[in-house]
Amino acid sequence: MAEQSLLEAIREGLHEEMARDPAVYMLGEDVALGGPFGVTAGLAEAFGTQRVVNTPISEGAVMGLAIGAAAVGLRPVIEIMFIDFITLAMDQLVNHAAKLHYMSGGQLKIPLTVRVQCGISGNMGAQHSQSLEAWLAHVPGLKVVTPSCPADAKGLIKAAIRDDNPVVFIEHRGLYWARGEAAGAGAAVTPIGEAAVLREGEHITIATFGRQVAAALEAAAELAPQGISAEVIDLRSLQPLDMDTLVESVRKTGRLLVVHEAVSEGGIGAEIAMRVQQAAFYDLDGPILRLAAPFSPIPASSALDRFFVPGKAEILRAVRGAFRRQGAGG
Amino acid sequence: MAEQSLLEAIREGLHEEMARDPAVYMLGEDVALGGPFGVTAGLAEAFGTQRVVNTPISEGAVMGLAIGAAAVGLRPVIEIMFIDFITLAMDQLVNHAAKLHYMSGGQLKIPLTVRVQCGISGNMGAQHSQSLEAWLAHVPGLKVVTPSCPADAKGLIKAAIRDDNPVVFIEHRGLYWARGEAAGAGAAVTPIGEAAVLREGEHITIATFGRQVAAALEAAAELAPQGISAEVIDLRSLQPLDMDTLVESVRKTGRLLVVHEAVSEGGIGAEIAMRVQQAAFYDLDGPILRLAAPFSPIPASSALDRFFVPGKAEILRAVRGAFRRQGAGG
Amino acid sequence: MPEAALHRELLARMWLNRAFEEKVSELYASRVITGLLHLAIGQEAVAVGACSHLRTDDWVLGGHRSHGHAVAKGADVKRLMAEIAGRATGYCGGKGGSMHLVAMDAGFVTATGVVGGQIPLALGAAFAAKEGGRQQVAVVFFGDGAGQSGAFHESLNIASLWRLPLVFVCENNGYAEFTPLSAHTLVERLARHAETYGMPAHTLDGNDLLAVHDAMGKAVSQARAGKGPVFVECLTHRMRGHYEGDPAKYRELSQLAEWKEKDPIARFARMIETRSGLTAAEHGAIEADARARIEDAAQFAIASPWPDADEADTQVSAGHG
Amino acid sequence: MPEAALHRELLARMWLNRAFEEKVSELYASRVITGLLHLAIGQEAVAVGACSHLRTDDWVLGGHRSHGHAVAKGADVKRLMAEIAGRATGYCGGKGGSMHLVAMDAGFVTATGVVGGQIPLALGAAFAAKEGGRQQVAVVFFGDGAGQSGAFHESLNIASLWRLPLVFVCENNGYAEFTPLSAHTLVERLARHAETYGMPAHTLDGNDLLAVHDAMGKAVSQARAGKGPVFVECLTHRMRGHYEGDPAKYRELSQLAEWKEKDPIARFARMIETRSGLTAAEHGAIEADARARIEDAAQFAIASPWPDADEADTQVSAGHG
Ligand SMILES: Cc1ncc(C[n+]2csc(CCOP(=O)(O)OP(=O)(O)O)c2C)c(N)n1
Ligand SMILES: Cc1ncc(C[n+]2csc(CCOP(=O)(O)OP(=O)(O)O)c2C)c(N)n1
Ligand SMILES: [Mg+2]
Ligand SMILES: [Mg+2]
Repeated sequence: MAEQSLLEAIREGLHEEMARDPAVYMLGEDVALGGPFGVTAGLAEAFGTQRVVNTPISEGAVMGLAIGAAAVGLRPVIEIMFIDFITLAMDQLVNHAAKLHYMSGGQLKIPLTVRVQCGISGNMGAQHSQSLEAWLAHVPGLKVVTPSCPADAKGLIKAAIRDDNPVVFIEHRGLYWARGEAAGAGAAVTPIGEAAVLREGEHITIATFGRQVAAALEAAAELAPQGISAEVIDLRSLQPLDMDTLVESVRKTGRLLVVHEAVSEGGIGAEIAMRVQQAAFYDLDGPILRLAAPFSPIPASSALDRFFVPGKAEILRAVRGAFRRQGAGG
Repeated sequence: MAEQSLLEAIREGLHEEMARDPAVYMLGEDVALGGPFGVTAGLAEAFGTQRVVNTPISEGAVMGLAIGAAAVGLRPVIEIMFIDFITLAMDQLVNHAAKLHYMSGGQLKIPLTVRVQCGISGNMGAQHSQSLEAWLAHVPGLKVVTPSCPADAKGLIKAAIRDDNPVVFIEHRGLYWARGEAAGAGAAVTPIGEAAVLREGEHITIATFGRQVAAALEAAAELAPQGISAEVIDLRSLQPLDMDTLVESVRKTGRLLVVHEAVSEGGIGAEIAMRVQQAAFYDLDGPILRLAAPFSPIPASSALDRFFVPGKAEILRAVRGAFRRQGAGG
Repeated sequence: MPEAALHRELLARMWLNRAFEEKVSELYASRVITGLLHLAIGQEAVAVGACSHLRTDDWVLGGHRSHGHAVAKGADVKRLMAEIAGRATGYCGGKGGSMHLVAMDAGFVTATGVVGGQIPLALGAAFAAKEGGRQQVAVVFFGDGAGQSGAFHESLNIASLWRLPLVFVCENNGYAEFTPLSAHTLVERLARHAETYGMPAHTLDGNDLLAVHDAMGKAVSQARAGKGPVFVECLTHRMRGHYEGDPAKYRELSQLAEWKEKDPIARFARMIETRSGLTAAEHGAIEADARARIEDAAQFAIASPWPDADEADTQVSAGHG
Repeated sequence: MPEAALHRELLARMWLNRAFEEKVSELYASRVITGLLHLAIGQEAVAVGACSHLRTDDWVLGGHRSHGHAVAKGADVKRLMAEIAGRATGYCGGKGGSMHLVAMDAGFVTATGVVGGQIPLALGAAFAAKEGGRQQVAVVFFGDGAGQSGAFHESLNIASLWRLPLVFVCENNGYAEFTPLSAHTLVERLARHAETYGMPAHTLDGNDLLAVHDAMGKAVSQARAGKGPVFVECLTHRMRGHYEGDPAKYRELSQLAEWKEKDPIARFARMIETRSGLTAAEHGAIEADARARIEDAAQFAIASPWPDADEADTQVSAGHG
């Protein structure tokens, strides 16, 4: 099995799409130099700085530019270096990219990909560590995807670029160098809107995405010999959510734990709880549980920020707690 | 009983706080001329244009200015004319206002009030009608309140201004001219974080806020003679949520319908569902229900936008549906 | 086109704009049209003068006060009127409305209700035009109030840096809502910002149709020739309130009277009476023709069906392309 | 202060900054300090020259590269070092870190990791200072990369319009991350934007401490006197990569060598050898003293406890005040 890092997989996907379609352009701060993490390294050499374009530090205008270009026929991929800075482009993304197809009665299409990097890693503090996917998933007209492994990274970036709608492609910085099976040259597109059941189980469903997928799989492996069989779902697509897969799983297991690195209140977990309990109320054996970062800004200190990253230990605790609680309260 | 409109109540609250504390300043587009709806009319005459300050159309910088001024001792009240335009100030609001107290280890306080107007009214279309409170409630360090009646409007704006944290005070445009009992001169502050039980009931809890409160009360009145006793809760504070009141109510009624004008997915209703089912799972007689705007941008046409405003009829349908479903499925 | 014919054509276009806006106002007063409407009566010379050099496949973008830009770009006035009236036959099926007009068949890419928001979008149209290599240009209309927005400044920089084929048309009507430009900036001429970037920039009398026409002719050729962006600031005046219903108490009546004198249509007509021999009868016919076309558009809109309830939340996402 | 003493004092302050940054770098290399660190080695003359005119109750704000601004404003180097090292004894209890320093006891209001974000915040400090009526001023530091952000432009406008007591200090080091200024704008001197607003604006050699000192002296007096904002653009150079760990391959080695020549500390020392009779021994003592103070700060930080786990999510909201 050929291996690659998630970062390499994204780069490969970008490369293939640029080669495939001359309407694909890259825009972002220092993208022609690879960007701070090297994701776009080599693209300018391959496709020229006409198509791989360094931009000034003007997130709002560059986002607008990409949207306007998409409206008249290009398929731009814009990089916002940290999701924290998407705050500077929210007007363009939310009031324009997401709404122009609708407001124009279908006259305009906005085939735009927004690559953006998120998460806690490297003790960067409150303004370089957020996970803001729930905002974006609350915006009709946007799609939101996030990969947990190289193969999905490549498949989803290709799907995002080929989609005729604005798609926000979220990359977790802590996963860039995580290795996994390579998708391979010209690999298939991963359809947007489909979750992946990575491990089947009987007693509880763990739904998560991004960096927490690995933690969930590890936890599930550790729980199995103890008689708790956990099903692990990688959501992959946060807007739209694959409710069919989720609900089917919870119907079977009767329990759900949602895990994310975004702060607890108002995260993706909340929406999942609303819809799963609506669809599978009578199949639930206990409350839907949420494991997430504390509702707080993220501290810079390495002594503190780790409490904001749900990992294997926290998942184990939450799952075990669920079964204990059942004994007591249920 | 003296009556006043919600708009007048806000104005009275602003007036009293400006009179009470010379550190209170108003900033916003045309605020010294009353703004487009007249909320701040008369304040410049009373307190001077030194303290009631018209600003350029620079939402981002004006938000930053207000935050910086708050950090060194003023208590600014900034008006963002439509919540749709808060997208232009999200960096300052989220990365700075909400985090500076925390990031400074408590050295800074940000006693900032952000007045912002929202909702569907007047067929203004997709960029002047949104309800984006769920974004703000997802941000640790921000408080979010919204009144449904004049007395709360005055009480909450005063509470917001006196609070040492950034508070977003959301005004529903469709309620500006709604009349109700006046709070009266110098009336009490309405504490942030406390919901109001406006009608007691036994069979279902309807939790809502802003414009949908009146619809919920009307629906409850219509349901009562039909043997369905609905408890109506006006959340008032969306961050923090008054979970005690909500959970206590649901423990009693066994059912919950959340109603909001924001689009369905990822709205406040989702967070409420997550937390109520966690706290009162074994008391629930049926799934928590959500009534909200369709997950779509808001159309301009008067023939379409009304389908985006949950009203009495929709609430009646949802409540009746809940009890029908119980008969069938539960 | 010989000059005399051109003059008559331009006059006709201004009348079409004026008639359109006056009809919108009338239909608003009678509640046939609802919503938040910003009319550009008094500013017609800018829209008409600017668009007179554009091909159908050139891109135009506008803002909250952009009915006239769409009309001048050649959009179908029936479908525009129907859109503003919220009807199913409107360009956007009633979903867009007054502030969000789109008429792609005429190259009117979009208007936006967010002050300044159209400027970055226009960079994108210009970027695509440049890459397309077919000598297309983009033109963006915005007001003086937008000149204090970050979007405006970030866009001037990028347009100049990348030599985009974009013409910035600032309609400086001296007011943002209820406050004069002097309350918003010390910079009296927004063109000065463009100069800082080395961009050719002109400030001119925007109520003088030929002045706009001439300046835009040069600007569009420069952009079309790949020589980069141009900034054209048109000093003008809206003869109505900020929005329909605004009593505009903040303006001095004398000021309004003075500007009525400068009404771009009457002024242009006076000028071409001598220069191109326009007769009163001809002028009357031109106006009447415009009003008739607009009356048709109004009747079309009024007779059009409302959008179906189940259209309310369709077209949120595009299907696969 | 007599000139000779002033010169020695300024030299000492530059050394304190240099020693601080070099120590941070050392502790980063040994993994005592982690995080995203942007050092200002080579830019000390700006921080020191600018802050030398400030009272403790004047406000300073900075960005991602602002250790030196806090040091120069007189913040306690121990608590700064501890903060950067993530310790409980740091100014922010470890919650802020390198990019979000706050030292209110010294009037250092805040740094921010969002490029350009500090500029609007500084408007607010200046607004409050003006209203307070105690002749306070605000000073904001930012880079050339921030000069293309909307926040920067919106802020220039407001500061000039409202005559805020604010000094804009642009540290133009010619690079934003890995790309030169020429890739970001055609405007070589950011001070030109300030001129458009009628703001007094100067571009000077930011590695010449006395040039900065003099210009800032005038700028601060003007602001303090209520005459409005001033813009001071300091051309300088960072002698390190964009962040610690950046190999800075994008820069030509010759360029770096040339700037080493211009090292603001060595240069100032050479100058005051003649002008104020600084001896090699004195200079050595000044440097040694700075290094000793910083070594103390480092030891303090290293010996300090880590913040308690239960501090992680406290101070999200302020209690009632
Ligand atoms: C970002 C934003 N802020 C505020 C508003 C409210 N608003 C609508 S029009 C307007 C004034 C615009 O002035 P100008 O750009 O000069 O255009 P004009 O109305 O004069 O044509 C304002 C403040 C808005 N639509 N968008
Ligand atoms: C809004 C925003 N966009 C991007 C970044 C990433 N970033 C950090 S520093 C930097 C370059 C800043 O350049 P400049 O303002 O010249 O400051 P310098 O690093 O040269 O001191 C960038 C792009 C950021 N922190 N904030
Ligand atoms: Mg105007
Ligand atoms: Mg720089």
